[in-house]
Amino acid sequence: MGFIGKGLFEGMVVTARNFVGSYFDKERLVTVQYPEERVQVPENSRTFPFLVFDKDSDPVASMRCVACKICEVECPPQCIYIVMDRDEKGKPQQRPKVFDIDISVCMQCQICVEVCPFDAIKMDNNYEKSQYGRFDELVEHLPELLKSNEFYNKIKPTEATAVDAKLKADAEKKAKKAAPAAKPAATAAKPAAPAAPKPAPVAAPTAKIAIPDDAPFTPEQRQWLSGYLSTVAASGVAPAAAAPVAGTPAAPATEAPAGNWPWHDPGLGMQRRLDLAKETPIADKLMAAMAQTDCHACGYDCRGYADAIATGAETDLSLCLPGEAETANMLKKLMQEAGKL
Amino acid sequence: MDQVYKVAPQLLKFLSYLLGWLPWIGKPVAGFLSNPPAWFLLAVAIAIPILFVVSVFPGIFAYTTLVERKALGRIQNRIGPNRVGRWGLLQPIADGVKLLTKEDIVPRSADKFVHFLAPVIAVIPSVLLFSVVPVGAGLVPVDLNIGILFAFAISTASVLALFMGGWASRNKFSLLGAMRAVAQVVSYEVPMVLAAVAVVMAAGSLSTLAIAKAQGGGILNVTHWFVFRPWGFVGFILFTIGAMAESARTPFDIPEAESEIIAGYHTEYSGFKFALFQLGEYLASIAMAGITVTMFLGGYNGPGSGPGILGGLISMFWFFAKLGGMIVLTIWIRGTWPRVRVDQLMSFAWKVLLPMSIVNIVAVGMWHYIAIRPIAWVVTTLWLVLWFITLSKLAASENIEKREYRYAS
Amino acid sequence: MEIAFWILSAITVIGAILAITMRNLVHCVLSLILFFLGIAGHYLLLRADFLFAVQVLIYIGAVAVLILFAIMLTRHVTGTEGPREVLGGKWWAGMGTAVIIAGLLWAIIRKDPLAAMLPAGMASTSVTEIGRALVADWLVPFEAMGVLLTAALIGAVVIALEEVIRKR
Amino acid sequence: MEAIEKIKEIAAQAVPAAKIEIINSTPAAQQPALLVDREHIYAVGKFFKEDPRFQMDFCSCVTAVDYLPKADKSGCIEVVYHLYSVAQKQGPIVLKVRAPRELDQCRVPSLTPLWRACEFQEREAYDLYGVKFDGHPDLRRILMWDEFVDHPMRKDYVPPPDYEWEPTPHDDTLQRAVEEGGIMPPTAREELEKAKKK
Amino acid sequence: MIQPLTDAKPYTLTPGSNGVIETQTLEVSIGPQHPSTHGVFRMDCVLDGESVVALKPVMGYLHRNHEQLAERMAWLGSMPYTDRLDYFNSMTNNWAYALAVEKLAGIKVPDRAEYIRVIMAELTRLLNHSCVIGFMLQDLGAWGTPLLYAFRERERILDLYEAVSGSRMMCNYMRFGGVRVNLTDENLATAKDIATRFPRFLDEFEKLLTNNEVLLARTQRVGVLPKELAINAGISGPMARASGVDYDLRKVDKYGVYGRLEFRVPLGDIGDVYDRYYIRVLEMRESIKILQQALRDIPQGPHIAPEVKLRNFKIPPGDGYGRIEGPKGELGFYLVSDEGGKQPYRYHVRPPSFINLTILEDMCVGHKVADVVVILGSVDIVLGEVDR
Repeated sequence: MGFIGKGLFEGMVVTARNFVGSYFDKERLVTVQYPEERVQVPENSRTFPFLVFDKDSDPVASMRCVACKICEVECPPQCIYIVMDRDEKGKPQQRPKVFDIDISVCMQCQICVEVCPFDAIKMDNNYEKSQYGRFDELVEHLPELLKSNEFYNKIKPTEATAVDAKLKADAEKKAKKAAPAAKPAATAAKPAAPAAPKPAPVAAPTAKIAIPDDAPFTPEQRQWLSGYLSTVAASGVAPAAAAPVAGTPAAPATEAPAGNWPWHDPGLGMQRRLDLAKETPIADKLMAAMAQTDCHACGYDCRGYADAIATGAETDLSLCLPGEAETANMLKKLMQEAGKL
Repeated sequence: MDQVYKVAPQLLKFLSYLLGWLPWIGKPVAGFLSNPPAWFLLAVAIAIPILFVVSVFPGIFAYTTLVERKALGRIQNRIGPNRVGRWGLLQPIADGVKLLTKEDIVPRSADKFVHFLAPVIAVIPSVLLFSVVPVGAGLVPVDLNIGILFAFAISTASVLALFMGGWASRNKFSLLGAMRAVAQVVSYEVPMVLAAVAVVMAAGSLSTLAIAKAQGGGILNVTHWFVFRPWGFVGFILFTIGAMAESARTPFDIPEAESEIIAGYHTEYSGFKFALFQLGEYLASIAMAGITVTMFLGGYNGPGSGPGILGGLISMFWFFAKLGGMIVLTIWIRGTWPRVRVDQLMSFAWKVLLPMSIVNIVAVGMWHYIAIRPIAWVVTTLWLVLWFITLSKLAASENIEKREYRYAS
Repeated sequence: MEIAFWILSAITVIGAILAITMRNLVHCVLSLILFFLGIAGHYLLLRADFLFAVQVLIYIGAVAVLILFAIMLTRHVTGTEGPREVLGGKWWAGMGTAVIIAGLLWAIIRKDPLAAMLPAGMASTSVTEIGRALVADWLVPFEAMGVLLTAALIGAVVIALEEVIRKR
Repeated sequence: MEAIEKIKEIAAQAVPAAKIEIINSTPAAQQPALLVDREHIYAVGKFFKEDPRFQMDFCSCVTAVDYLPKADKSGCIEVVYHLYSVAQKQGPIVLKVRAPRELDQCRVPSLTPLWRACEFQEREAYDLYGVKFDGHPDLRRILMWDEFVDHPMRKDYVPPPDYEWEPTPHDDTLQRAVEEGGIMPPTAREELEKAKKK
Repeated sequence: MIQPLTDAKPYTLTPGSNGVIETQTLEVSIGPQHPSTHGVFRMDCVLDGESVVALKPVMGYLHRNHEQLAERMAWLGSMPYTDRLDYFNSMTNNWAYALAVEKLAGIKVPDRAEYIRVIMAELTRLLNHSCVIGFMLQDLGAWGTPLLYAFRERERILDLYEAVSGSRMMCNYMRFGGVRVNLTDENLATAKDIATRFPRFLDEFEKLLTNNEVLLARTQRVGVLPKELAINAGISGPMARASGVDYDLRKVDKYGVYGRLEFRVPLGDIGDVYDRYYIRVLEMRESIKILQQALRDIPQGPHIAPEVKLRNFKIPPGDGYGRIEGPKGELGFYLVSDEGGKQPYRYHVRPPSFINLTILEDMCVGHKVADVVVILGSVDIVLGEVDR
């Protein structure tokens, strides 16, 4: 120790050294002049989610999202809102019609990315999202959300390469599997892989499109949706893409009207759905065991998959991705009960 | 003022020469200026120092804030203001415009008149202080023969503004700030005045100009500065501490301690009234630095300073350079030290500073009566060092202990 | 000079009147400070520089601030609006006192003008003269005053301490 | 630390009147608890704190759990204390005490006199669950504001219609916001009402 | 016996009893908007002059019913919300929650994941302690200089966090059974670099502060917390250890791989603000040691237990309490799983900064108002965690 004031003096030496150091030592002056200078963000850096599509020529058709709503369910702050696209008959298409992310609510946790079975949603690293408004300006809709796979490869090369490799491997596997399974008539017509191009949107223009009553919408949303769909259909925006893309099946075999399946609601729990389907034939029970997202992760919609299993056309019971093991186990159990396994 | 009075006719003649070219009014004005009546000369002689004080020192204030922000930034490894103009040079102007255009908020329950008066009163004493600060050889706005005393008298008046602001705001934090300010300023006045007494004894005059003059000569006009005497060095430190406390600078900024009582007495001020408070505070701080320079750091004396135009300019340079040095010192301290507590502040003033300043006066006496310089050096130094050690031990024993730490087995 | 005198006098008188008529105690003290300032200005007019500085230093810087400090610690500072009734109904007593003092002063000054009482040169070289007078000519009274004030100070501390001790 | 059965035995010997039951945690967690009746929780707590074998001087965590009535059993509010010993570096002993869900009967003795650590945590349990702790020195709301009426962590709590408008129309909250007068920008309200009329 | 209790009585702040205070006291509400309450926190102080005679902490301004949010979503869904509890130390919050869930579900964490967790937790401790000292000095009036030095170093740690987890503060990095992404060699090198660089920063920091007379005078014998009260009031973390309570969960519970790492637990004797400051400095030095060991010993292997599912994660019915030694103290999660077990039936956080506030009044009474903010700063609270 020494005299009183020594510590004070030493402190002043430290600050003086920092004062001088800040002019010469980059280690000491960590500040950057933001708008002119930017720090390179690390590859892992995440801000808000975006949706990946594969082909620049047709982002909507080539988007990977199948509107399975897993992210919507899992999102902790519930900032995602998805409406599945449907054709004029109310048959679900494999893509979202509405995909909104409220970035004022989103907390950038990337749980949606982790739970997505299709690698369709990824995290962006653009942090400059300030807007002049508090409300609609902060909701991102499908057009803003869609980003190309190239973009994804650009911002996160390592991760995107791995994802691409995985998708390719999956597609090949699916293709291999589909080939031997092509014998039964019912499956042959079904789409082969989730990565394959999606069915084209609505074909013939119709005057009025009614949203089925059991669709998971509030009356208001339903009203709006049907109005919107009608106008879209009437104005003939969609039909251009009506020509079938290679591999696109004709309408699925089960053309039963999309209705009268009270359990067809992803919001219900498994038990509740099975209860609703208690007195129905085995196909309906099987259907009720599924996740009801019509996500086509299995290659069918829920109805189709159930019918396929019931008829024996499909033997793999673990294809329902959104339902995961819960559905798989239940399917197994139901099949056992029905004595088909 | 006397000096200005002497040069005023020349100045006016020069001005008349310049204005003579103007059409219409040029001739009569030039005639008037080249041969001015006595009252006009007097008015000019009064006006010039006033204009000088009112224009130069607020300018220094404005750029002090910029330098402070820049320096604090660099001390804290930041860049500091750099958006308005190159190196942020226009920042003070932007600040001024911002403060001028801000809404002036007066609390509903405030004492409106006193609330309004306080910032005004805050500025007046601070400006008046500059009237006795010699800025160059023989250049002092008013050479009062009680210059130092005048400065102290005026600076105490500034506490009134703090009190009025704090009391009229009807805010508890303001009131606490005002109470702290009053207690602090009143107690630090004492050691400060006593530290100045030492200088006055040595210089034999209360006039600031005379004190500055007394420190001239020696090698390069430097060696006779009072700070290079044992008593002067101690006095310098005492006075600097006192001045910092008086103008509420860190580490004595407890009247406006932002982490404790928001902003103290000016919590409820906004816009230009707030700016006036800041102006008054900074001006007082700068003026106190100027007086410190005058009393201890040789004032305007420095290599090359002296009478005449060139010497005068050099002396002004030295004065402002030293003033800048003092300002930088306060900024540096502000960037380094924590704030003391209000009771520690008081006990420091009364238990350390006051005895030390009295001891210092005795040291000046010794210096005066011991004719042989080397002996005087040794004796006064010993005397001061002994007292310093004793007092610091006493002060430290109250608050500070050395600790050892153990580890769990 | 004449004008300055009148202005300062007006300030002084107005300050004095306000100091006793204001409702709000703080306003009273602020008016008192105005009054002190006026007096200080008069000193300056009389070329008594030292006295001016002392007036400002002690009366404004210390006395008034002390009063304010004391007021700040009390509860009821503000009264109702409007001027206060000084002395109640006994205004005549005040007037009488004022008249008597004015008369006495007039009588004294008339008999023996102040200018004549001052030693020559006193007014200009104030500091040195005062200093010499205090520590040479009038050393003993000066020191006695010092001792007296110190004793008063200690007494005040003792009284205050007693309060503190009693509280504990 | 002894096995929970042993601890229960010791505690039962020390406070003979107390009714003590063992409640199991999840199989993996291995933190069985002692359910003590309301009348004797204080005595049992005091015993664990002072007994040299346990010296549970550190009350780590206090909280309440709301069990709604089910078909087979009635509901209750359960207050859980996690006790540890700093002196002997052992623990936890988990004490549970149950009170009826009805607000006027929902009271248990406070353990704040034993452990200061309970002071704020019991206040929190009171605030969020409405458990009144008898003998608590300063039982006020702590997280909710003083004027708040209900106890928001109860399982049957219904939040008031002070919904702040949130742009994503992903559920019926938006509908509710319109009907119940939640906070939303006027433009949004107009649009919604227009859509409703349509 | 159940004593009848009158309803929650409105509290009054009349201090003392039998006329101890005679002069007029001043009731000052420090906060909720105040520069040094570290957020929206309020202290109702009764002042006698400048001395505090009574003080009541008032909180809840940031209350968002975190627990109920968690009870309405799946187990994983709360993980990002734990980041927001103590937003300085999201890594340790993640760990505490993951640890509690793993305890309930009986998940075995792979070795590498445990080491990664230790590295992240100790980095968090460095970050938190240095910043807390900075904030405390800010409260002491040092104009943010120590704080910004601490921020300068924190920047490097946050850069590592971003490179690893994708986010600087809201890491959301731990998962049940491990961590979300594996550490690359590059990340490990950065961590090593931080571990070698940090002692130099600490030396500079100490030179600036430890012997500073103003700091010593302001902090010694201020806000003394006696050992017995510290234990009884459930005080944990550096605050308890500054009072001499030998209780470090890293040593007591030996969770993770702390049992394999060598470090010491510094203890103070007096329990004043200075002790709390210096214990943190010493803890940082120990943390660096742990970091170096962990970086040396980290094995190769999986970073997450492969059997743990991301979605439809279920826990058998029952309850359990898991806790870790967070930088601020014992951070625990009490979880109850119901039938079904897809989401927590009860989710309770034991926040250290909330419980450490219990004795705020005891520490502050008798000191000056300027000390109150310093004592509060030395308690080290984050309002996100206090109010939840």
